[in-house]
Amino acid sequence: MTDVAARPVTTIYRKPRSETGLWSWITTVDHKRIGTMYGYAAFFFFLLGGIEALLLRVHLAQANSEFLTAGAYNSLFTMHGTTMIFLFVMPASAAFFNYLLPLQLGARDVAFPRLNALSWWVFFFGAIFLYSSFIFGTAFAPMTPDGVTGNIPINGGPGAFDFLASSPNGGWFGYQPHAGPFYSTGTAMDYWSMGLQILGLASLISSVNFIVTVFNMRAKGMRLLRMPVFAWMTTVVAFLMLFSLPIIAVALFMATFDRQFGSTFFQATNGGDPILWQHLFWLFGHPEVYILILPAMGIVSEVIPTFSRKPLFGYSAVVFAGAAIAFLGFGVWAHHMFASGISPVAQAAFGLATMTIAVPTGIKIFNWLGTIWLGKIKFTTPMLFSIGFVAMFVIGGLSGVTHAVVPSDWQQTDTYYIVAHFHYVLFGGAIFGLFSGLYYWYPKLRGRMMNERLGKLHFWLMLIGMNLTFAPMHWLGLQGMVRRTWKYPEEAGLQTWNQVETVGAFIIALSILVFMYNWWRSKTHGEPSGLDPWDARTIEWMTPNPTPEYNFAVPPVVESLDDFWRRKYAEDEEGRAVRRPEADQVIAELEEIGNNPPQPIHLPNPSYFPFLVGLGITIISYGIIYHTTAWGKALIVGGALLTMASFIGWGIEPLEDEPEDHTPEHLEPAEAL
Amino acid sequence: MRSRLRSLRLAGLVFLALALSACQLIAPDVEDAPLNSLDPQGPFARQIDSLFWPVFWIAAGIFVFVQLAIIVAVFLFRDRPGRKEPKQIHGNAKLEVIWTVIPALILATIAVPTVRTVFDLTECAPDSMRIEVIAHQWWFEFRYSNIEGMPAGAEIETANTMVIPADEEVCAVLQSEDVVHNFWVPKLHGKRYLVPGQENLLRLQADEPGTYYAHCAEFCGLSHSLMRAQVEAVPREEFEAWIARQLQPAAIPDEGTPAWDGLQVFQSAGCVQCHTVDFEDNDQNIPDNIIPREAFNGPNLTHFADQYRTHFAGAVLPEHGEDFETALKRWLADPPSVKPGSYMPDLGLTEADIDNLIAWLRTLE
Amino acid sequence: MASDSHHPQHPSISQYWKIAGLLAVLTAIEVSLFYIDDALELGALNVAMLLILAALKFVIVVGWYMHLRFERPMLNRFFAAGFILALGLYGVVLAAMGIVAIRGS
Amino acid sequence: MAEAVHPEAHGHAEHESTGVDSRKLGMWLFLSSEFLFFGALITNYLLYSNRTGFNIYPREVYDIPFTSVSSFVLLMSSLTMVLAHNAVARDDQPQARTWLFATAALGSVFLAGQVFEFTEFIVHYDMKLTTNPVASAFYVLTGFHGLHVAIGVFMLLSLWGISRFKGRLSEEKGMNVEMVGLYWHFVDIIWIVIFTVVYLIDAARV
Ligand code: HEA
Ligand code: HEA
Ligand code: HEC
Ligand code: CUA
Ligand SMILES: [Cu+2]
Repeated sequence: MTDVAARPVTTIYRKPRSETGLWSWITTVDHKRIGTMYGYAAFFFFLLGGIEALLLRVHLAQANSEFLTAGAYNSLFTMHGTTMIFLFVMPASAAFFNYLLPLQLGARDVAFPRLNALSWWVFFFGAIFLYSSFIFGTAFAPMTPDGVTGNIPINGGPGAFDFLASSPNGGWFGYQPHAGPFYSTGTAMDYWSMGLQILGLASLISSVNFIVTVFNMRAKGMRLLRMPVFAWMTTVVAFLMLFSLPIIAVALFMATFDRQFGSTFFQATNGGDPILWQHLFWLFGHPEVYILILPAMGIVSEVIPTFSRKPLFGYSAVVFAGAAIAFLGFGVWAHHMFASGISPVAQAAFGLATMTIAVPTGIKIFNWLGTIWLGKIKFTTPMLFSIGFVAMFVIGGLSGVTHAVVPSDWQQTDTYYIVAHFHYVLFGGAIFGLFSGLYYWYPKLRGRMMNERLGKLHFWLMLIGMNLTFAPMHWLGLQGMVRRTWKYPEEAGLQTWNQVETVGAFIIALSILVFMYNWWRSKTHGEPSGLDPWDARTIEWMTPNPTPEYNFAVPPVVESLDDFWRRKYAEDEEGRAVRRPEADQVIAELEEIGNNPPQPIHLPNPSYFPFLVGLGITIISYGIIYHTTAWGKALIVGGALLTMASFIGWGIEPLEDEPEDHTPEHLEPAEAL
Repeated sequence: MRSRLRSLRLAGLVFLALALSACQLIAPDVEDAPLNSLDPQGPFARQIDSLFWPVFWIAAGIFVFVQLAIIVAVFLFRDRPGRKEPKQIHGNAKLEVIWTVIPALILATIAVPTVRTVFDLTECAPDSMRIEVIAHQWWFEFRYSNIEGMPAGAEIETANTMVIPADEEVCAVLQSEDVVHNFWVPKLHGKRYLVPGQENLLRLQADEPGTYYAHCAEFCGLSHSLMRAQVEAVPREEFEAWIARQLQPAAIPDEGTPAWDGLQVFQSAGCVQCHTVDFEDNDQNIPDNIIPREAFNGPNLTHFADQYRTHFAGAVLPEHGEDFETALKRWLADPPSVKPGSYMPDLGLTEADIDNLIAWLRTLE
Repeated sequence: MASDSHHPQHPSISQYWKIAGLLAVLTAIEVSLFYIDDALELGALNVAMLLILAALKFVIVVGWYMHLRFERPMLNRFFAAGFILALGLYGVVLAAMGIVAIRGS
Repeated sequence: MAEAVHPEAHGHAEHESTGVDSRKLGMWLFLSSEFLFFGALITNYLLYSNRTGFNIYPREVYDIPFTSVSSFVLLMSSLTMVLAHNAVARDDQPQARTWLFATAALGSVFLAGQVFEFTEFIVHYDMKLTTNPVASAFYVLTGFHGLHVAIGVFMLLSLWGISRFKGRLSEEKGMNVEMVGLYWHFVDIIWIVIFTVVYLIDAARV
């Protein structure tokens, strides 16, 4: 090693053409930059989705409330659910995948850097497309009795914010035929179905990319069963996306054909079957919820061992449990349809299948408990969030099991009891996990630490706030509060707990403000982190912080699970960790070499084609919505030409300049198409 | 010291969460929570209830176990001065087996009664009385035909109020005219979708006479939250009397009365486009339901003022504390302002028209 | 890793032609089965035979033209995973939806 | 800890990878997800074609001899595709170019056949996309397959264009013949399934 370090450092690495400024972000193919963009976009949409939720909560604080119009209310919960799931949790997970996967594998980038940029840009334009419905969308009252569409603007009834009612309003699962051409006239639901289509494409592309990265880009010695659990969960999620997104794509195409081109797949008036939509949607929708939770579980599986100063208990059990959850997750979709009139045989079978998922999930929970047990627990902010995750997720998981008891679900379905269930797994689960990851890996992004006191304030406010918000929902649901309800009557006796929930929601909002302040302040005021601020276990911490553009100056060679820890710690005869005498020197050297690569490093060239393809696809989508007009047709043709031209450009453009000297092949990202 | 404080706080919080959930359980039952699903009033709802609670307590047990484990671990194994580095334990195969098998066994225990109850509660008893429930945006219609005491071919239609005999199984035949709705009478049974183009069955039975509230539970558009209904369970004799009454056509009021004027408004203002009223034989040939029924159908008003029909317009009016008359006025003046998106338009009636209409509607007993 | 090292095992040009011939024959049998069925009313047997023939063509194209036979088993597994998953899931959907009572239109 | 910067990592040391070209692995993964895509469309068709009461069913209007011919054309395009790939592997550039073009041409013939078929159904039998869900399912299923063929033709022609422009095709970088070939054969096997399950079997049942 000394010989390498002693080598004179000549050229560093080939620089992308523009290093800073807007253009560099538009053309970047660096997985870390892409991850960062995903992260900021996701957080921005979290704020939007959160503000939508706050409006809902303000409205619901009163029985018979007329704070929002019915139209605005429907749009807000639709956009809240859609935003949180497709524009927040999924891209936030994608941010972590992008930033961390290559680092955890010891790779220089993902397998297809330009496709990676394409995923991001398609996502970005899809999100803008969906939200542009607030401006361009229209929602009209249902058809008048004589079958003529009145194009009467929606009468939202009394209340404010009616202008918001022009955005999608069919609920996040867009049940047909309500979301179809006859009952959701106007373009609002077109924006929804086309928007999700674009977003799905983005995730499909990235799923292929991540799987190939995992199978082909691992550093020397990084066998599959030496990968960090987060990398494993990334793989599992990528497979879930790979196989579930095509299903929703077909469902959305069919819905679009119904809405745009007059087919009647789901319109009962002409022999269509609305139940088919439900099957197709939930065939995707249930795997989707595991797409949302497994990344968070991966994060927690990294954080808990680090701060317990013990290896993850039952590593392979945790990994296999994750795979089992994903596999079983494909076979339970109809538990969202227990009340739809499917046969009792199907109901019983899907009920049982659903219950089985509790087993692998339990395995994970108990292994995390096994990890902290006998550990030496350090209560840092990330650790608090991870423990909070375990505590809160279990609540949501257990209420999930009560839904799996089919007859109980006949009472619970479509009530706030369900809303309670999924906010516990999504907020108590996914969001706690994601925040845990943000605090944990912040140093990798900035080279500084986030403030611990503010972090803890954030945690406690959020924990209190979320329990105040979502725990009473169990009770309200059982008391008969129906979901998606614009008004509930005074005599229903639901108001008190609704008010508690609203207070809780604002406490959550406060906690988010604390977080934002902390994030912003730590950029300049945070303590410098050094290379290994947490005494971490996995190899992504073997690069300097903030992470250099080329990740590893010298690719690591891995000998075991938790390889970084192994380099720092040995075990005494009792099995206790003992810090190796040379540990500090190892870190110092990593820092030194990490910042001064001994060899020139080739990085893929930036490219603007991913941006253009994303743009082209989005233009086509606008065109399809307005395809009956001349300019709509022009948009389709223009968008298609732009897309095809960009693809040809992409095909011709070299990924890298011709190499002057040899780079190790397995570090070189491959490229397709 | 500080870390101890911190873990105390964590423990406290977890307890707070626990307490909160417990609170929910012991919170006094809101007397008038009309849709309380924890208050079964018939055999089917009761069977669900008695399945739910054991499962709930099992879940509660697991909840307490996990949270306690967290609290204990956090307390015992927090980092304090002098604590040695932990042993690097990588796992334990025996434990893995234990915490795979025990949950599996618990679930198997839950699964058996689940499956049994599903099959128990699905099929209507073959001899049960069938009542059609037809969902419209945003009201429920109930149709009776082929019922004991009804002549062949006769049909009774009511809106928003379903009258059933108490202590007898009724089989609701669920259909939809437009989008997917979800019929829910929490005190009598769980939910079932009403899907256009498909028939679903739901068994209903109330132990005692009484009013049981219903709500549409599937999101079905602008006024989904205002799509409610009530199920009126009455003793057998009263049910038969009610059927007999429903078979009577509406009387034509005497000329010159406000009710007569109201009838004239009903015909001239366009109400007859959508509403049906079955009049006794009359030589005036009052037209009704001009838009074909298959295309569009409003509530049948023949027995609008029936004694059981205490609410109307999707059973949202009259609202809490409001009297029937005021509510009806409000409705006729501008339906969409009460129920956003309502298909019944604001017909621009004058106040006098409305008063007369109400006078007439009140005669439709 | 741009080019794999399995080329030597790949079929030769003449084999490719022979395979094409085989595929053509199978297709011809399929189409004639369709007409034979018109005459003989084979029913389920006919369906079974058609499915077997389609499966054969499928396997031949995937195995030889797409060289899956000569690739690492991993590719085979990924590919089969999608196929089997699709068969299973959609089979269940069709079964579940066939049982639902339809009011006819 | 010398392993951290193992000098050998710069050489061609064994490393943890499948040994399959990344592009190829990615293509196979994508294709396997396509089963779920076409599976949903086929399911949709099967579901509605087994429902009673529609005024017209696609199986009543199929022209089996015609479709058999165009199926045969598509099948044979797989042969030309594999010959193109073989030629590239042998570095016989002119032959590769010829076979690529032949494949694109056969694909276009198939597409033309589909256009003809659709027009026939619409004009002669008045079976339109909007007629009923079976008809819609038929058009959407075969239409999406056609779209896949069209994209394939576009890629084949791009390759052909690049090879004319640059004088040679390289398997090393960027889009290559093997990848397009995999895609092309896949589109072919999907048609094998459609032809049997949608055309022959359903029609046989009438
Ligand atoms: C992150 C997302 C997420 C996750 C992880 C889950 C996890 C689970 N969900 Fe949930 N679910 C949603 C998100 C999620 N869900 C959403 C968004 C909806 C609503 C969609 C909509 O309608 O809008 C929904 C709806 C939903 C329904 C439909 C309800 C209805 O509409 O009628 C059902 C029914 O079975 C269900 C069940 C389950 C089950 C059994 C699990 C299991 O995976 C949970 C397993 C976990 C545990 C059980 C806890 C830990 C285990 C142990 C400690 C071991 C011991 C335990 C036992 C022996 C029981 N969920
Ligand atoms: C990951 C998913 C996720 C998350 C995180 C949340 C978070 C929240 N949700 Fe959730 N919710 C869903 C997913 C999610 N939800 C889904 C899928 C549905 C179903 C939709 C449907 O039925 O179709 C739903 C439905 C739903 C309903 C039911 C609506 C109905 O049925 O009528 C309610 C009601 O209270 C609600 C409330 C909340 C609240 C209060 C939060 C809070 O936790 C939000 C907290 C966040 C913030 C408060 C943001 C911070 C904002 C600021 C700090 C403001 C400052 C900003 C600036 C200065 C720019 N949600
Ligand atoms: C275009 C159709 C239409 C016209 C015209 C119309 N109605 Fe209605 N009416 C409806 C519909 C639909 C409902 C059910 C509304 C709901 O509950 O959401 C209804 C409900 C009612 C109800 C309440 C019935 C119940 O039991 O819930 C009354 C009373 C009523 N209408 C009276 C009238 C009168 C009087 C007129 C004329 C002045 C009239 N309607 C004109 C469609 C119409
Ligand atoms: Cu009807 Cu909700
Ligand atoms: Cu689910």
